[in-house]
Amino acid sequence: MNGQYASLLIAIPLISAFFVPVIKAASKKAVMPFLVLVTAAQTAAAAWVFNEVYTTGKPIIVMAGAWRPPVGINLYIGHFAALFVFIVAAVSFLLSIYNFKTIKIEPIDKYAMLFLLLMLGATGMIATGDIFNLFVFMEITSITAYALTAYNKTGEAAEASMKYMILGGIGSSFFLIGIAIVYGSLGTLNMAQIAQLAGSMNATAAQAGLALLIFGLAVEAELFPLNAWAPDAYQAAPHPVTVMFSAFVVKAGLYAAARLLYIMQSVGSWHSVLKLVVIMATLTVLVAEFSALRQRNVKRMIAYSSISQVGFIALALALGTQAGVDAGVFHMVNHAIVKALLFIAVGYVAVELGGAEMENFRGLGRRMPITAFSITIGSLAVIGIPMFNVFWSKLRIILATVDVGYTWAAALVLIASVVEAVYYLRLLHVIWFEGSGERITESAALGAIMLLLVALVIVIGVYPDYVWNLAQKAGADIFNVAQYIKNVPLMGVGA
Amino acid sequence: MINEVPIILFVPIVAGILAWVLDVKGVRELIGLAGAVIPVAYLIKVYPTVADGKSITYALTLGSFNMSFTLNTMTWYFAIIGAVLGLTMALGMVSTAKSGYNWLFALMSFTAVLGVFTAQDFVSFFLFWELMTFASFMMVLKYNRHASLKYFILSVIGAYAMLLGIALVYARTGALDFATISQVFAKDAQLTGLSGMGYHATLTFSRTDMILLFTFFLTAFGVKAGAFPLHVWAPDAYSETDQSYTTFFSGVLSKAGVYGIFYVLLMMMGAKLYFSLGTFHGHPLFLYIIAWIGAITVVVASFLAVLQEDLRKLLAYSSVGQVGYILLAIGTGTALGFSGALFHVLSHAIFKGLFWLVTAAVILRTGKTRFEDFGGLAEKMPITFAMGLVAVLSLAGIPPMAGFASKWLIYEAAIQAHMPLVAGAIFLGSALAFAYVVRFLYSLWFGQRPSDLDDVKEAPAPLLVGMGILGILNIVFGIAPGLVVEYINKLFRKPVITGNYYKMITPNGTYNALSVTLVLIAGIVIAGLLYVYGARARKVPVTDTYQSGNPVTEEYNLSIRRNFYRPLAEALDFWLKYSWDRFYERLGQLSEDFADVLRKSVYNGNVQSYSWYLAIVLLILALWGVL
Amino acid sequence: MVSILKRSLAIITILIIGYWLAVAMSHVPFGQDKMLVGQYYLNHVKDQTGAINAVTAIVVNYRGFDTLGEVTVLFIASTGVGALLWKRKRERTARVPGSVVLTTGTRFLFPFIVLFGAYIFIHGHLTPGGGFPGGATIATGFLLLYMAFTVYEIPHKGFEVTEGLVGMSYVAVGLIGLLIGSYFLYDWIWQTWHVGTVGKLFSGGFIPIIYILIGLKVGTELSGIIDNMLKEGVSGND
Amino acid sequence: MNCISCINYIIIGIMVLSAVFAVEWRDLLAAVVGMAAVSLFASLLFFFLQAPDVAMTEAAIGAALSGAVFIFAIKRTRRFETEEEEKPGWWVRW
Amino acid sequence: MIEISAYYFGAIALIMIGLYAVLVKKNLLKMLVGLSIMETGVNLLLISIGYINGKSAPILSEGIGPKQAVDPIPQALVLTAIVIGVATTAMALSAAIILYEKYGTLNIEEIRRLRG
Repeated sequence: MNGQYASLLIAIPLISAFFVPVIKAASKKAVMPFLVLVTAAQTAAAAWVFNEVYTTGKPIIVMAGAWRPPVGINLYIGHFAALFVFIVAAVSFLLSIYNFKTIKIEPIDKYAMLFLLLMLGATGMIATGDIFNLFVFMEITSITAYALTAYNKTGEAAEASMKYMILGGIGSSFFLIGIAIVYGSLGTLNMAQIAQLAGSMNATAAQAGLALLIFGLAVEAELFPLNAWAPDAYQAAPHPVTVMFSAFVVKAGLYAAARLLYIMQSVGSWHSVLKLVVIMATLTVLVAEFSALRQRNVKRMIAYSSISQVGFIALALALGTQAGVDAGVFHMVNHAIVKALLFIAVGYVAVELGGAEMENFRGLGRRMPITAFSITIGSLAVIGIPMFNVFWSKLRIILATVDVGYTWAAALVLIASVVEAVYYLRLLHVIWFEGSGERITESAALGAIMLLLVALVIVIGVYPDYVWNLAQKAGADIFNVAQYIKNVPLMGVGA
Repeated sequence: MINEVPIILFVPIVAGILAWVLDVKGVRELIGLAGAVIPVAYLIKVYPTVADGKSITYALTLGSFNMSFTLNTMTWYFAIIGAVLGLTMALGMVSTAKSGYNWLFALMSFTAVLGVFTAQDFVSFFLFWELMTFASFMMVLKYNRHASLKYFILSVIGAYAMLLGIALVYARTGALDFATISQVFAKDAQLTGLSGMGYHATLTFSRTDMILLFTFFLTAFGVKAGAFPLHVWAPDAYSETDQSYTTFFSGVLSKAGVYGIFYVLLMMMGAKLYFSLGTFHGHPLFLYIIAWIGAITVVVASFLAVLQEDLRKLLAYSSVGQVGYILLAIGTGTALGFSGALFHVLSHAIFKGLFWLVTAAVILRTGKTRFEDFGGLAEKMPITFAMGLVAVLSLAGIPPMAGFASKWLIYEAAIQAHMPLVAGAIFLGSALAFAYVVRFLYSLWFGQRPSDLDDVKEAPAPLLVGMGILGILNIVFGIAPGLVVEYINKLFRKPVITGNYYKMITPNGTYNALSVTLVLIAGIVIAGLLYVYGARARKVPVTDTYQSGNPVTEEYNLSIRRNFYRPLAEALDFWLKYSWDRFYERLGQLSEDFADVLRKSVYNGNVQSYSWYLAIVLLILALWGVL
Repeated sequence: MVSILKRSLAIITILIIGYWLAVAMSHVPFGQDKMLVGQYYLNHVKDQTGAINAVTAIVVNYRGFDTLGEVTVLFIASTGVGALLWKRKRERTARVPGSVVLTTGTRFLFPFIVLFGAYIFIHGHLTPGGGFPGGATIATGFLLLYMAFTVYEIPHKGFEVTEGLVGMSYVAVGLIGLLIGSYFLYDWIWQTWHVGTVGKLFSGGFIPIIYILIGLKVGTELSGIIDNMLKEGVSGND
Repeated sequence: MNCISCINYIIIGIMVLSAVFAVEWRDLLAAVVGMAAVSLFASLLFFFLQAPDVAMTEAAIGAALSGAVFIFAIKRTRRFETEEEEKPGWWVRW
Repeated sequence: MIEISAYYFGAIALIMIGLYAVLVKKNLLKMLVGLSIMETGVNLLLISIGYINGKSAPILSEGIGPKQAVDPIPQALVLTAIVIGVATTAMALSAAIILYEKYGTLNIEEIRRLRG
C-alpha cells in the first residue's frame, strides 16, 4: 500500500464526523456504536502506519495535493508521530466503549462529532509538518476541547470552559504572532525549511518568534503558570474527555512545543529559552503536587497529578539532550497509559456513586473491587514504585536531568514526588481501609478495559525494553533535526 | 546462563507469588519454606567458591540497563546472613502468618534484600532497594497504617535522595556499574590528593559534588538503617507488623542501610570523600560524622528503649540502637572498626532475630504485648525462655555469646581510634541495654503469672526450630568467634585480627572465648551448687519495689512490670519534650498548610488572575528580550 | 484604589510587551519583498491550478489541508454551539415583529442576497471572495429573515444533514484524489484533464467545486449558529 | 507627505480609537458596535494592503456576523457592564 | 527609538488594547470583545507582513504578472484565522449565555465556583 494512504488518519475521523448528522437523522441509537466502529477503523489505520514506519525505519511523508513541501502542506509521520497517533487512536477506541456508560446527557450526536474531532485534532497536531497547519489543528483541538468541557452544561462546566477559552484565546493569538514573525523573516511555513533557515534569522526577531511560539503552545501544554485552566477543565469535563485531555491532548501540545523548540535550535538564544522552559516545568511539578495535597475531589486531585507529570515530561524534553528527549517520550507513553487508567476508573466511580468526592471512595475496595484495584495499581505506578512502568521513565528523566547539570531541578521535582506519594497513599487508604458499603456490580466491559491497562502498566514495568526502544526511536525523531530535514523531500524554492 | 545467583535471587519471590496465588493452608507454608530453604542451601553450596576469593556473576538486561549480580566474598557474607534470617523468618511465619499476603511480601522482601546485597550496579541496587521498601511497607500497612505512612514517606525521601545521588554519579562518570565507578573514584581520589599538594588536575568530582553525594547517600542509607534523626519510622514499623517478619525486617533490612554505607560510602568513594572533605581532629571528616550519628543513635535509642512499656516497642528501639553501634564502628575508620562492624552485623542479626522470634512466640501464645500483662512464663514456655535468655545475654554483651565478641571488637576499635566520647557512648549504651533487657527478662519470664496466662502452651515446633538455629549460632559464634573473624580477614585480604577459632588478638588486647566460657561455666556450676545446697529462697511480693521513700500509690506504682523506669523518665523530662517524631509531624502539618495557601492563592478561580499570569510570563519574555 | 493600580499596572505591562513586539517587528521590514514560497505560487499558479486568484489557489489547492481544518473548525463551532445551547424544547422568544420596511425589504432582498453569495463562491477562483465570504453572505440573508419575522426558523434537520453531507463530499473529493492521483486532496480535475481555460468560469480544477461545498457549508453552519443563539429553552430546564 | 497616503494614518488612528472606545464603553451594545467598527476599518486597511479577499471575508464574517452573534448574546444576558451603569461619564469614572 | 510602519503600529496597538481589556475588564463579554480585537490585530499584522510596496493584489488577471503581486500566503492564512476567530467567539458566547443562566452574572469575580 502506498504511504500516502496514511492521510486516511485525517480523513477517517473527519468524514465520519460529518456523517454523524446523517446517521442521527436515521437513528439516534446508532450514533454510539458508530463511534466504536470509527475509532476501531482509525486504530487499524494507525496500527498499519505504525507497523509501516517501524519496519521500514523511514517516516511517511504525506503530501497533500501532490505538492512537495514547502509548496504544499506535508504530514510528517515519523517514529514519534506513528507511535502517538496509534496511542491516540487506541485510547479513543477504549473511550468509545467507555462512552456508553458515562455519557447520558443530550445531544449525544453532537458529542460524538466533537469526540471524533478532538481525536482528529490531536492526530493532526502530532502529524503535521507545517507550522500554520499546526496552528489550525491546535485550534481544532482546543475549540473542540472548549465545547466538550462545557458539554455537561452545568455552571461549573461552562465556567471551566470559559476560563479555558480566554486563556487559550490569548495563547493562540500570540502563537499566531509568533508564526507571523517567523514567516516574515523566512518566507516559509514548512517546519523542515524553517529548521534549515532558522540560523539566518535576525537574532531579536528569532528570539521573539521562538518565545511567542513556545508561549502559545505552553498554554496547551499546561506549563505553570499558564496551566490555570487545566484543573478546572479536567474536573468539569465529561469523564471520557478528561481521559482524552490527559492521555493525548496535552501530549500533542507538548510534542508540538518540543518539535518547534528543536527545530529552532540554531537560533541564538535557544539555550536561554530551554532554561526558561526547564524553570517553568519544575515549577509546574512543584505547584501542581502541592495543590493536589489536600484536594477533596479525587478527579481534581488526579488532574493536578497529571499536570505535574506533564511538568516532568516538559522538563525532560527541554533538557536539550538526546537522553532527555528519549526519557520524555517514554514518560509520555507511560503517563498516557497510567492516567487513562486512573481517570477511567475515577470517572466510573463518579458515575456509579454520584460524584468524585473523596467521601465516595470510602470502602471502594469492598464496593467495586476491580475499579479499586485498578486505581491502586495506577496510583502505585504514578508514585514510581519499581516494576510499574512509570518507575523506568522517572528514573531516566532524573538521570538525564542531573546529567545536564540541573541537580536543583531534579531535587525539587523529587521533593514534589514525595508529596505525590503522600496524597496517593491517602487515597488508597480511604479506598481500602475506611468505610464500607454494599457491593456494586461492575460493568464487564469497563472492567476489561481497566484490567487491560493494568496489564500494560505491569508488563511495561517488568519488561520495559520494547517500549523503551520505541521511545528511543521516537525521541531521536524529535531530537535529530538534521535527519528530519533530510527526510522531508524539500523542493528548492526561491533559495 | 543460569547459575546459582538467579536461583538464590528469584526462588523466594516466585515461592511468594505461588503461595499467594494458591493460598491454601498447609500448601502455602510448604512453598514458602521451600522458597526460604533453597537460597540458604545454594549459598552454602557456593561457599567454597567465594571463600577462595572467586565470584559468581549473573547478568541480565532490563530496560536497556545492564544489570549484574555477583556473589563474592563480601556479598556472600551479607547474603548468608540475610538468607539464614530469612529461613528463620519463614519458620516463624509458618506459625504466625495467617494469609498468603504475608508470605508474598515477606518473601518479596527476601528476594529484594538478596538483590540489594548482590547487586553490582546502581540500577539493580536501586530497583531492589525500592522493592524492599515496597514489600516491607506492605507488611507494615497490613498491621498499622499510621506507622506504615511514616515509614513510607521517609523511605520515599530516602529513595529519592539515593536516586539523586545515583544520577549525580551517572552524570559525572557516565557509568552505573560499581566496578567502573569505583575505578573512577579511586583515580579521582588520587588526583585530589595530588592537587592538595599543588599539582593541578581536572577532577571528575568537585568538593561540592562530594558533599552532595555524601548527603544524598547518607540520607538514603540512614533512613533504612534507622540512624538518628531519621529513625522515627523504625520503632513503630518494627513493632507493628507480623513479629516473625520483624525478625527479618529489623535483623536484615536495616543491614541493607549498613551495607550501603559500608559499600557505597566507604569502599566505593571513601578515599575520594577523605581527600575532598578533609579531616577533623585528625580523623576523616565523613567518618567522624558517621561515627557521631552512630553514637547519638545508640544513646537516644537506648534511653527510649528503657522507657518503653510495650515489649515490641522496647525491642524496636533496641534494634535502632544496635544499628547505631554498627555505624559507630564504621565511623572509627580503622580496619579493626570495620571488622567489628561486620561482625556486629552478623551478631545483631542473629540475636535480634532470636529476640523477635521469641517475641513472636510469646505474642502468638498470649496475645499480649505490654509488660504489665506478662509474668512467669518461664515455666510454661521453657525452651522459648532458654532462647530468650541466650538472646538477652548476647544483646547485653555477656560472654560467651556472639554479641560480646562483636561488641568487644567495637570497643577496641573505638579506643584504638582515639574517640573517647564515642567510646563513652558505647559504654552508656551497654549499660542502658542491660537495663532494658533486665526488664524483658524479669517481667516476661519470672514473677507472678497473671491468671489468664495459666493455659499458655510452649511455642509451636517450626518457631522453636527457627529459634534453635539462631540460638545455636549465637553460642557457636560466641565461643568460636574465630570462625567469623577468619572470614572477615578474607574480606580485607589481610589478617586484621589474629588468633585462632577461640581467640581474637587485636593490637590492644586479646579475647579468648573458650577460656572465658570455661570460667563462666565453672562459675555457674559453683553458683548452682551454692544455690542448690546453700541458699534458701526468700519469697518477695511482686509489689516490693525500690521506690526509695516515695509512697506507693495507685498512679505511682512502680514495679518491674509497670513504669519501672518512670523516675528516669521524669529526670529526662526536659529532653523528652523534644521529639523528632513530633518535629516531623509538625513539619508535615506546616507543609500541608503551605500547600493550602499556595493552592488557594494560585488557583484562585478568577480567570482575570489567570490572564495576568499569562501577561506576566509575556512580560518576563519581553523584558528578557528587550534588555 | 485597587482598580487604578491594576489599570496602571496593565498599561505598563502592555506597553512593555508592545515595545518588545515592535522591536521584534522592526526586524521584519514592512513593504519589502520577503517572498520565498510565495513567489513560487505566483509564478506557477496559473498552469498548476488553473486559477487566477492566487489566494484562492493557495487556500483550496496548495494549502488545502488548512482549509479542510478551517471548515472543520467552523463545523466544530456550530456543533459546539448546538451542544451547549441544546434544550429539549426551544422556540424563538422575539416578540417585536420587524417594521414594514424591514419585512418588505427582506422579502425582496433575500433571493438576491442568496444569489449574490452564490456568485461570490462560484467565482472564487477568478475574483476576490470565495466560499467563506459567500457562505457568510448567505447566512446574512437568513439573519435578515430571523430579524424580520418573529416565527421564522430554518429547516434544522435539512440544514444539519446538508452540513454533514457537504462536509463528507469535501473529504470525498480529497479521497477521490487519493484514489486517482494517489495523493490526498489531489486536484484530479485540473491535473489529469486540464478542463477549461484559465480565466473563465469553467476552470480552476476542483477549486469551484470545493468552494461551492464550502459556501454551502459555511452558509448552513453560520445560519445554524444564529438559529441556536436566537432560540431560548422553554418549559423546564433540562 | 501627500494626503493620499495620509488616509492610511487617519484610518489607523480611527481604528485604534474605536478599539479604545470598544474597550471602555460600558454599554456593551456600544462596545460591540465599536468592535465591529474596528473590524470594518481593518477591512478597509486590508484593501489598502492589496488583500481584497481578506477584506471581504473580514467585512462579512469579522464585522457583520461576529457583531451579530455578540448582539444576540447580549440580548440573552445583560446590556451593561456593571449594575450602576445608567449614569453617564465613562471618561471620568475609571 | 525604533521605527516601524504605521500598519505594524496599528496592529500591535490593537493587540495590546485587546490584552488590556482582558486584563482589566471584569465583564465577561468585555473580555471577549478584547479577545476579538486582539484577533483582528493579529490578522492585520499578518497582512501587513505580506504587503510589498507598489505591488497589487495577487489576482493574476490581465496586466498583472507574477512579479507585480503581493505575497498571497499571509492572505490565505488570515482567511483561515478569521474563520477560526469567529468560531471561537461563537463558542465563547454560548458558554457565556450558559454562565449567565446559571450564575445570574457576567462578573468574572463572581464566577469562581471552581478553584483551589
